[in-house]
Order: sequence, then structure tokens, then C-alpha cells
Amino acid sequence: MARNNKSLNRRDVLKAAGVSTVGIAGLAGCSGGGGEQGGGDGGTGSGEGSGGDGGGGGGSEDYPALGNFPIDGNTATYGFNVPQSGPYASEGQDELRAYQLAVKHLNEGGGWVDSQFDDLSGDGVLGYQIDYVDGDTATDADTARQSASRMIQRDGAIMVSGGSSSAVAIAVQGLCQNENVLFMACLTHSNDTTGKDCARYGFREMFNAYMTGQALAPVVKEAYGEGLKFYQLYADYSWGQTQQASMKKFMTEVAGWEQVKSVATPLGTSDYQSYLSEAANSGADVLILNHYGLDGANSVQQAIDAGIDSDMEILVPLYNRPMAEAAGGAIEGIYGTVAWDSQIDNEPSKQFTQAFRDEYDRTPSGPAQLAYAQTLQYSAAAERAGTFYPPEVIKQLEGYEYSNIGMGSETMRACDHQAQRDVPVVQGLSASEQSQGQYFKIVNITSRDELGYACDEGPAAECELGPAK
Amino acid sequence: MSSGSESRSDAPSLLETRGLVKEFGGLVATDDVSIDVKRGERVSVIGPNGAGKSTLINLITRRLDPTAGDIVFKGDSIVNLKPHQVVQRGISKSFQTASIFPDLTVMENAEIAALAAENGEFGFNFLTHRDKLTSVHELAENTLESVGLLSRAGTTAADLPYGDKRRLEIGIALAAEPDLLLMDEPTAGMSPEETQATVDLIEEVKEELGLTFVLVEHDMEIVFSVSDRIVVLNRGRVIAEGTPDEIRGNPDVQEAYLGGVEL
Amino acid sequence: MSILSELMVILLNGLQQGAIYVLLAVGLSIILGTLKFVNFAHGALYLIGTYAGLFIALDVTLSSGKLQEWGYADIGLGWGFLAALILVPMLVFAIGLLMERLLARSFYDRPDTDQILVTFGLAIVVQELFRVLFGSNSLPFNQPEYILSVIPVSGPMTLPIVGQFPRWRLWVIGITAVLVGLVYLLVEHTDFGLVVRAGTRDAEMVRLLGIKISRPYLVVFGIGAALAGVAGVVGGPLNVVNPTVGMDILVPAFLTVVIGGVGTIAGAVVGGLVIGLTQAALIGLPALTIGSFTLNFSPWAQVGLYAIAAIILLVRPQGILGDEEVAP
Amino acid sequence: MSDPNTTSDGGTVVADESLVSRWERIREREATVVGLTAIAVALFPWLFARAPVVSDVLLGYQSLATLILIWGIFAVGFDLLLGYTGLLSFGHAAFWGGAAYAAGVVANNVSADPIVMVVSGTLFAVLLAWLLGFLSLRRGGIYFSILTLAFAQMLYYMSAAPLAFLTGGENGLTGITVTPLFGLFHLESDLPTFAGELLGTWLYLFVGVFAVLAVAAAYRILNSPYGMVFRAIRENEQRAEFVGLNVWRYKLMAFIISGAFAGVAGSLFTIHGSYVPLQSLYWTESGEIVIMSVLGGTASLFGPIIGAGLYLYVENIVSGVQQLTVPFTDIVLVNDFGTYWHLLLGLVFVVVIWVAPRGIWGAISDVREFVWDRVGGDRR
Repeated sequence: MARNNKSLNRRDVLKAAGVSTVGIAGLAGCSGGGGEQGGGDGGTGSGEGSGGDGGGGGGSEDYPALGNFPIDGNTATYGFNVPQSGPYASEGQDELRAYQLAVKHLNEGGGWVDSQFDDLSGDGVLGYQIDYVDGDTATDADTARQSASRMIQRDGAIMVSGGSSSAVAIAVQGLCQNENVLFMACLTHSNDTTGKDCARYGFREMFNAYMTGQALAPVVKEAYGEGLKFYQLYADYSWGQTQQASMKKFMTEVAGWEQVKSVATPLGTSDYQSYLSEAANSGADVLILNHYGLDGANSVQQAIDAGIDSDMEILVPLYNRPMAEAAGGAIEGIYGTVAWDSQIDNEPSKQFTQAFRDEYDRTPSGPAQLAYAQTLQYSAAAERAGTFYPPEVIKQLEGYEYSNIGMGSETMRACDHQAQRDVPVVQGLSASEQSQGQYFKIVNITSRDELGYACDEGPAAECELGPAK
Repeated sequence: MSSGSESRSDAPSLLETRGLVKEFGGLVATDDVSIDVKRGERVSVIGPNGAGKSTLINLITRRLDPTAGDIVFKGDSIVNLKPHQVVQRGISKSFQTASIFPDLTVMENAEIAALAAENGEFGFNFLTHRDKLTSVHELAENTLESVGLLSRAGTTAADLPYGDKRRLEIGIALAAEPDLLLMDEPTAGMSPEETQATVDLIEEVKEELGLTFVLVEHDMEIVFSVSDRIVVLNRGRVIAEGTPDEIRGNPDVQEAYLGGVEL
Repeated sequence: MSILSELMVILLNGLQQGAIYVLLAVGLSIILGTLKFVNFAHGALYLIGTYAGLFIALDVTLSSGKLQEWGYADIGLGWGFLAALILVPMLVFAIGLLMERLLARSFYDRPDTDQILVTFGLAIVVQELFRVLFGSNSLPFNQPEYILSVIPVSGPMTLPIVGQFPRWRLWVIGITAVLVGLVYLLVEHTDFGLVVRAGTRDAEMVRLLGIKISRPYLVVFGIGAALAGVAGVVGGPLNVVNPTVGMDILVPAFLTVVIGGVGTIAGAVVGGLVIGLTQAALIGLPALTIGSFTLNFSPWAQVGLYAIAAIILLVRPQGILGDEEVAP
Repeated sequence: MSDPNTTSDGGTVVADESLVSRWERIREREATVVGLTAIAVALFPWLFARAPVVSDVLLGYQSLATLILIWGIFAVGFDLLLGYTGLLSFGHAAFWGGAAYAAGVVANNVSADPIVMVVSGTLFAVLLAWLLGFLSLRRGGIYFSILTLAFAQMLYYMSAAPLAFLTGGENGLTGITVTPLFGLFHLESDLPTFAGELLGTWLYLFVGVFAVLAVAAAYRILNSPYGMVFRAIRENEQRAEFVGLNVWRYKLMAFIISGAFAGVAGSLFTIHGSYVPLQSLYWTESGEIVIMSVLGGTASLFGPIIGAGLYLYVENIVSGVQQLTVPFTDIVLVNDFGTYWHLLLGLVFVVVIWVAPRGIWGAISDVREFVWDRVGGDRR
């Protein structure tokens, strides 16, 4: 992995001067953070940034120290917190690729920096070179927080991005709020992220469970007709609960279907046979599996094995790539939503896909697009603000309208920091049609006009953003 | 019943078993065993392998639950007590193999036994520094002195020679200041010298403390030299009981246990 | 749906869920009972069985892990499921023998805690090794369609009363029954089994009787391991496969042993049935409504498994079929 | 022992006033142990996160220093059970996570005062330990380990789903805002002047005080009758019973005491993170404390703390190392070094159990004794 542009960005240069390679435990050195071109940090991460004097342009004269602001030296560090081990590692790797690509484009130009983001120059941000540190969340909220606090406290990260699993995003977002560091959420689908657990310092580009229900309902009504009965299984945690509630609401209201029963399955269940037997004998026409990730892969696979697809239609509200990989051909023909897909036909999507392919020789996944977009989005906001001072960056992001990331016209809503955007609806491909990075076909892009909720409705009603400083 | 000990028949009973039966699956290990130990008496239990000696000891120490029967100690039934409660009531046991705390020092070994004697089966004194427990320390010292190990107080118990481990083991049993000491083959696995030393020790204890004890032993020499009375078990039943002389001359015992060999 | 069919569904689901636990528990139980050895790495043997089964039976393309990085993404022999079912037990049997010789043997005379710790460590090492090599992504283990090209084993089948039921799950029950039956015959009706049975009761006695016990020990360990391997092959296709499957199944497998009682095959079977049926019943039972309060059982399915273990242990510490005198 | 000469010299050598033996005696003293601990706790975050050169080599940071102390408290308590009493619990996540949740729930609903949180979390852990100990100790040996594991998993699943209304389920317990200590000091802010440079935050001071207290309490317990009885039970449980000790109750007390330490640590963990992850009840957490204690060295007071530090250091810092190079050169030994951290720890763990069951602290003691032999001369 090419990491030679990476600096640890810590302490002042004097302290580090004599140390060219850092020794670990007296055994050997590490060059993970080789060159010390950066140096300097924003204090110990608890709001006492000890008066930096570095590189101008950061507006350190105009604003007080806050979080990791002001930035010492001439390098700004982003923290990318992704699953690198555990069941979502492949998703995390793809996100990391996109983050690295974004950093490269920010510093050297290319991709959307040249074509879509007028605010960005391709020569760093606000005169600072962009550097990054990455961490492994292991899709575990605790590990993710530890990793994020390392980035913030030791490495002086001015912005943290990441996600994968709403629990991780919510945990890290809370930490970032306390530490006064921006969190640009990547893949997190729970209503809570911009609902009851929303934060002033957190921004979400991804849509949520509520919107998934809204996006799917008209499509499946069209495909399967009206007056059907549906049966739901849902993972028994906040995402699953909100997901099944929104499916119930919109399948009833929009598609005119009737719910037979909705059954909770414990999170992390590996054997769904007992639940599926119940569902098969319920007399329903449609089975909605509100499971994500591994739970989803298992429940879909087992539903197919039990022959449920011959009598019932199956819906999987939210797909991701690891799940599709694990379930294989079982997802054939099953409707669901995805964050983004490389087949979406517009300029930004094509440009991103091309840039990603040029760099890595592979097709980017939905989360990769989110990772790339969120990194550029933050950088552009800082440019517009003219400073990295977090409250000013937040002001630039709140209520911002854009249409440059391939999902149509969007608004980053000020009241809950939830992007108002289109949602892609897809169908799974058969095993023989699947290829590396291609598991779905786009059926519909449900417009944002048909989605969402007002600031005093649904999840947004529970949101209190908290202070900016 | 206690035909062999007229001299003491009017003395109070210290330990009495009444019709003790213990079955394992279909096998009867002890069958209707009733023995009576008077205060101050030294009783030996002998019998061939599998006669039920160990089972009897385990029943008395409450390691095993009897299938039927009762055990009375100092006038109260102890059949519903737990092993440590039996010890607290005054029955101490010395094990077949030297059962000590190997990684602790000799002094600590004695102190643990002394602690149980002084402090009872349990206490909430987990924030009391143990240097403050002077009575425990004194008792431990006295105990070590009585078994002749005080000079080795600081040695790790595991480093003692086998004979000394044995002495320590008996010391641990004595530290509880028991009314009755059960000794399960105290000389098993010992060299002749060590055996002699142990016999001397038993004699010594017998003289000094006037202790009541029940001895289970293979070595006839020891049995006949230290016992007031002998109970012979065979196949779980008491087949004879009496003074060493009576047992020596009992034809049943010779037949069943000694295979007819004249002692 | 009639009550009868509902009960039948619960019964079948319970049998099937319990079956995998039984396979693991029998191995754990005879090793624990005979060798007095606690094997926390039993789950790792299941893990090895699952991956070995997958790679023998199917062509697999890895999407992560070091093997993929090194250019060996396409692994898997594609020899079919029957080959896996025959080869994997042999492989894991051999691994079991190695484990006994190289590791377990040095720990027979050490405290229980050391045995648990070292096997726990081994389990971590195996899991991490698999993660590094094959990636932490889940791999699909597709159910075999046919065995011997003619006998259909996957897809749904229609049963009387019950309705549709996945065919493979019936096979799981069947294969488990046959294997456990074979082990039962082996232990109850052979000289080898005599040593095992005697060893379960009193290893010291067997040693005194002069039976050279080292070789039967080795074989006991091997058989226990092989059963875990088979469980991996049979259970693998029920779920997606990833490096944590071994650790995930270890706890229920141990619970099965504890519930049923150590050292008896019948105990392991009973334990597996109790756990499987408890889970299936909590999921399958309709919600209980008292006035305005509705108690839904299914969220409690996982909890119920542990609760039943707690209750059984309170009432019968030695397990349902455990022998009182053997229990420490 | 009251008389150091008796213990260390086998009672055969009388007073020996060499420098070594005098120092030995001082070292034994409680105040010294606690004092040294306090000094170490005070210097640690500065050395780890701020000192010139040293902290650059270590790559440490403040919140990891705090976390190491918190796990250290947990490990000290755990070792009372594993190292001294010889009971291997695989379910201590129940007390750590249980206390973390209790402290969090109290903070959200009653009072978010840090002291109230610690007290309520610890109290909950103690009650839970009493209950689970009562059940699990019905069986000895391995069954005890399995039962503790099972009960802790039961709590995990309860928190995951049926009790999600209280625990936040998979998302963890959020929304905790810890109020200032004594209503005055914001825990996350830096200490004034010199103390700030040395210790860092108020939170570290708060946790540090508990860490020193924990060491003092553990030291006192080990030198109380309990310490003796615990070791007796470990050495020979049957014998302990047959000197008339109620072994079962002492074991239960050992379990409860170690649960209390886990409770203090778990509550502090909630204060440290203002968040409780569901994972804090998962069995891997129990596994981690076992690994920490064994690596550091069981049956020693400081070994487990060292183990906790080492484990967290490897988990959080070594895992981020991308390339392992020969020191002071650019020669790459291993690429992607960080991804192997778990595997490496597992291997080290197995090796430690196998050949060096006394862990790192045992190795340190051996070296020290070796040096002592050279310096003091007259020790055995």
C-alpha cells in the first residue's frame, strides 16, 4: 500500500527532529508514518489547542482554538475510520480506496475536484496539503471510538469520516461532537443517526431507513400489484425496528398492502429457519427481510433454501456488497435499495467510476462513492468558509444545495444534517450475471420529491443538534 | 457392641455411627456400620482393600452422603452438616497423601489452619492486615513447634522432604484443636525411617494432647502399638471389634482379613 | 395453521438446530469425560471443518485475505459434497491426533485453567490465521444439489402436516443421527469403547488395571475432533461462512454438554434437543396477550437458551443424564 | 509476614542488615507500594503522551493512557480471582459491561455526577456478581468457567434485544453527559498549569485516584486473611475445606470482590467515553481481560496492569503500524504488519501459557532475583 505521503503530524518538529524512523517496542521500527514533513498538532484534543502559529490561511487570528483547530504546520489531517477487519472488511477496503483517491485529488487535482467541485483547486485545501490517517473500526462501536479518539488526540485530525454499521457511526459521531471535530458520516442507514442521536458536528449524505420505505413502495406496487399481504422479519435493534416501521407505513399507505405480522429476530441470528417456517405458513404474499449485512445474507439464503421464493415475493430493503457477495445468487430478482451504483447514468457518477477504475482497476461500490463525496464535501465547505474553524465549516454545510455527486439535486438540511436526495432502487442479479463489483441492476431512481419528511416530522422531530462550540 | 472396651463403656460417647449404609450404584460400600468412639480413646479401623474404610472416613467427614443411617458427634447428629462445619465442630482429618498447600510457606500453611480455628469458617475481615491477627500467628507457631517444624517456617512447603510434609499435614490437622482426629493411612508411602518418625509423632501427640483419634491403617505394627481398640471391617461390615489382643486372637479376623496367618 | 402442524414445525426446527450442537457436544463430552481435557479449541475444529468442506466441495473465489493478495484467489477443488463429507473427517481426525500429541498431552497433568487458557489461545490463533489467509468476508457455502448425482438434497420439500421444509435440514438431522449412532455403537459395544467408558468413570482405575491408555486417548481425541469437523461440513451450508463461526458455536456446544451431563453420548443428545427445542419453541410459540400487555417470546430466544441452562443446573448440577459421583 | 527474615531467609538466617534486605523490608510496606503506584500513575501520561523523545517513540496519547488505567483496575480485580484464588471466569464482561450500563442509565435518568455513576455502577456489579457467583460456583473447575461464560452471554443477549429500551440495543447507550466533578471541574478539560502538563485532564486524575485506591485495596486484601485463604483454595481446595474454612463462601467473596473492581472500572469506562457499547457485554471482552492478566502475569499485583497496558498498546497503536522495518533503516521486514496484531497476540498468549505461566511480571521477577543474587549475595 502506498502510504509514503503520510505523516504522523504530531508534536512539534523540534521534538521529532532526531527521530527519522520510529521504533516500536525496541524491536523494530515502523515506517507507517515515515516522513516527518508535517509536525505539530492541535493540543491534546480537549479544547486546549495550544495556540498554533503555523502556516496562515487557517484564520487562526480570527477564531479561537477549538477542537483540533487551529492546525499547526502546513498539513491538515483527515481521519478515515473504516472496518478493516471483521465481516465488513471488504466494504471498508473499498471506502478506504475512495478516501485515498479523494486525498490524492484534493492535493493533485483530478476526478470531481477538476470537474464538479468549483470550490476546490486541486492544490490542497486553504493552502494546506491534505494528509490522512486511517483506523480500523472492526465494525465495533467500542473499537471505532478508540480508533477515532486516537486520530483526534494523537494525530490531530481536523475531520473524521467513516461508518458502516449505524452503531459505529452514532458512537463516533457522539465522540466527535464532544471533541469538536467534524464527522462526515459514510455508510449509516439508521434513522437515529440524524434522528435522536443527531449531532451538530455530524453530517449524513446517505439516506435512511425511513426513505428506503418511501422509495421502495411505489416500485414494488408497480411490480407486484395492489392488495397484497406482507409478512416482516426484522433485526431487533434500532435500525431493524425503524426499518420495519417505515416498511409497514409505506407499504400500507403507498402500495395499499396489508401487514400480516412483523416478527423480531435477535441481532446476529445465524439460523432463521424457525422464523421462516412461521412466515411461509402465514398465508402472506410478500416477505420483507429487514436484515442487514450478515444477518441479511443468512436470512435471504435460507429463505431461498426453504423454497419461500416460489410462493412469496421477497424484499430486502437495504443491500450492501458484502451481503451480496455472501448471499451469492440468492438475491436474484429481489428488490432493495443501495447507497449508489456505478451504473447510474449521469456525469458525476461516470467520472467517479472512471477515476476509481483508473486508479484501482475495479468498480467502486456505493459506500466508496459516499466516502469520496463526503471528503470533498467537507473540503469544499472549508474553502467556502475560508477557515477550518469548525463552527464556520458547519455553517457552510448547513442548508447547502448541490447536484455534483451523481444523485441529482440535493440539500444538506440544516435542521437535522440529513441530505435530501434521490434513492436508487435495485434488483439483485443471478449468480451467473454477477461479476466483480456488479451485483445489482438499477430499476428506478426514486426522486427526492417523493421522499423525506419535514423537520418536525418522523425522525427529525427527535433531533437536537447540540452546540457548535 | 463395645464389648472390647469395658473400661471405658461408661465414658461419654464422642462419635457414634448408627447403621451407616452407603451404596454406589448397586455396590454396597458400607453396610450397617455402627461404631462408638469414647472421648480419649484411640480407635483403629482396619480391613482388606475395598472393605469400606475410606468410605467410612468420607462419610464421617461429610465428603459423602450416607444412603441410610446417622452420625452423632458430641451428642448431635452431623449428618446434615457440610465438611467444613464438621471440622468446626471438632473433627479434623489427616489425609492419605500429604495434603498441604505446596506453594505457601510452612508458616502460612499453619496459619491457614490456625485462622480457621480462631476465626471460624468465614469472616468479612478482608481489609484487616493479617499481621494484626496475633492469636492466629501464635497458634500457628505453637502448632509448628509441636510437630517440630518451627525451624523451617519460612520454607516453601513443596520443598520439604516427604516425611516433613507428612508432619506438616498432621500439624495442619492439629492446628484446628480438634476433639477427634481422623487419620487416613498416615504412613502410606513412607520409608521405614519415616514411618518410625511418624509413629513417634503419633505417640507424642497422643501423650501430649490426650487426643481422641480414629486411625485407618494398613501397617499392623502401628495399629497394634497405638490403638486402644480396633474395629475390623470386611466387605462393608463390621466383623470384629476389640482390644488389640482380642483382635489378634480372633479367628474371624484371621480368616477374613489376614488370610489365616497367625500374627 | 393447525396446532399439530405448528408443533411439528417446532419439533423439526428444534431437532435440526440441536443436531449440530449434538455433533459438537458428543466430541467435547467424550474428550472431557475420558481425558479430563477441556477443549476450548473445539470450535476451531468446527471452523477448520467448515472451510475444508467448502474448499473441497466447491470452487471458491476469495475476495479478500492474503491468499487473494498473493494471487491465489481461486481456490477450492470442486470435488462435490460427498467428497467433502468423507475427506474432512479424515483430515480433522488427523489434526485431532496432532493436537493430542503436540498440545493436549503436555497439559493433562496441568490445572483445568491452563487447559482452558491454552486451547482458548489456540482457538484465537486458528481463527486469526483463517482471517488473515481467507479474509474476514463471509463466503457463501451453497448447499449441494445432489449427492451421487441422483439424490436431491437441497431446495424445499413438502412434508405431510408440516408443509414445506428445506430438504438439506432434514439431511442434517439424518446424518447426525447416523453418526451419533455409530459413535454410540463404538463406545458401548467395542473393547475400545470399554476403555472409554471405564476412563470416563475412573482413569486412575484403568491405569491400575494395566491397560495401556495412551493409544485409546489418542483415538478418542481424534474421534472427537472428526465429529467437530463433520459438524462443520454439515452445518456450514446452513449459514454463510466466516472465521468467527467456530467461536460462535463453541458456547452453545459447551452448554449442550453441561445441560446433558458429561461423558455420556445420550447426555449430549438430550442436551442438544433441549437447547434446539427451547430455541425453536420460543420462536415458534405465539405471543401471549394478557389484557393490554403482549409478551412476545421470540426476542427471548437467545436468552432462553441460557436461562434453561441456568435452571437445569440449579436443579441438577451434574446435568440431566450426568452421573452424580463423577461430577466434581 | 511480619518478620521478613523469617519469610525470605527460611528462618535460618537471623538479622541481616545488608542494604538489600533493608530495602526488601521497606518494599514490603504498604505505604511504599501505594506511594510508588501513585508516582507511576502520575508520570505515566506525561511519559506516554507528552514527554520529549519518549512519547514520540511510544506514539501514545492521553485518552489511551486513561483507558489503560481503567482496564488496569479491571485486571487487578480479575487477578484476585484468577491468579490468587485459581478461578477462571470467562464472564467478567457481565460486571464490566453491567456496571458500564448501570452507570450510563443512572447518568441518563438520575444523576450524571461522576461519583454517583461510579457508586451505582459498582453497586450493580457487586449485586450481579453475588447472583452470578452464587449460580456459577455451584460447579467447580471448568464448569465454573463455562457457566460464567453462559451467564454473561445471557446478559449480552438481554441487552441486545429485550432490554433495548433501556440499553439502546445495538447502537449502544448514547446521550450520556457527565456533569462536572463536585459541580466544579469538567472532566474533559485540562488540569491547570504543571498538573496539566503531567497528568493531562481532570478525567485522568479522577481515574488515577481510583487506580491507586484499587492497588491499595488489592494489596490490603492480599495481606489480609482473605489473601491467605484465597491462595489456600487455589493450592488445595479440599484441604482448605478440611481445616474448617467455608471454601464456598470465600470463593463467592473472591468473585464478588473481583466483580466490584470490574464494576469500578466499567463505570469509569462509561465516564471516559460518555457512551456504552453493546460490545462491552460480549464474551470477547471477558476473553480480553483473561489475555491481559495472563500475559502480564497472574498471581502478582502489577503483572495484570502491565498486561492491560501491553494489550491496549498493541490493539491501538501497533495495529496501526503499516510496515515493520529494521530500526533506523528503511529495510522492510513485514508489510501490513498491523493486520497481524491479533494473530501475534494469540501466539504470544499460547507460548506464555505453555512455557512461562507467570507471564511478563514473572520474567521481571526472575531477572530481578538474578540481579539480587549478584548484588545481595546471601539470598537463596
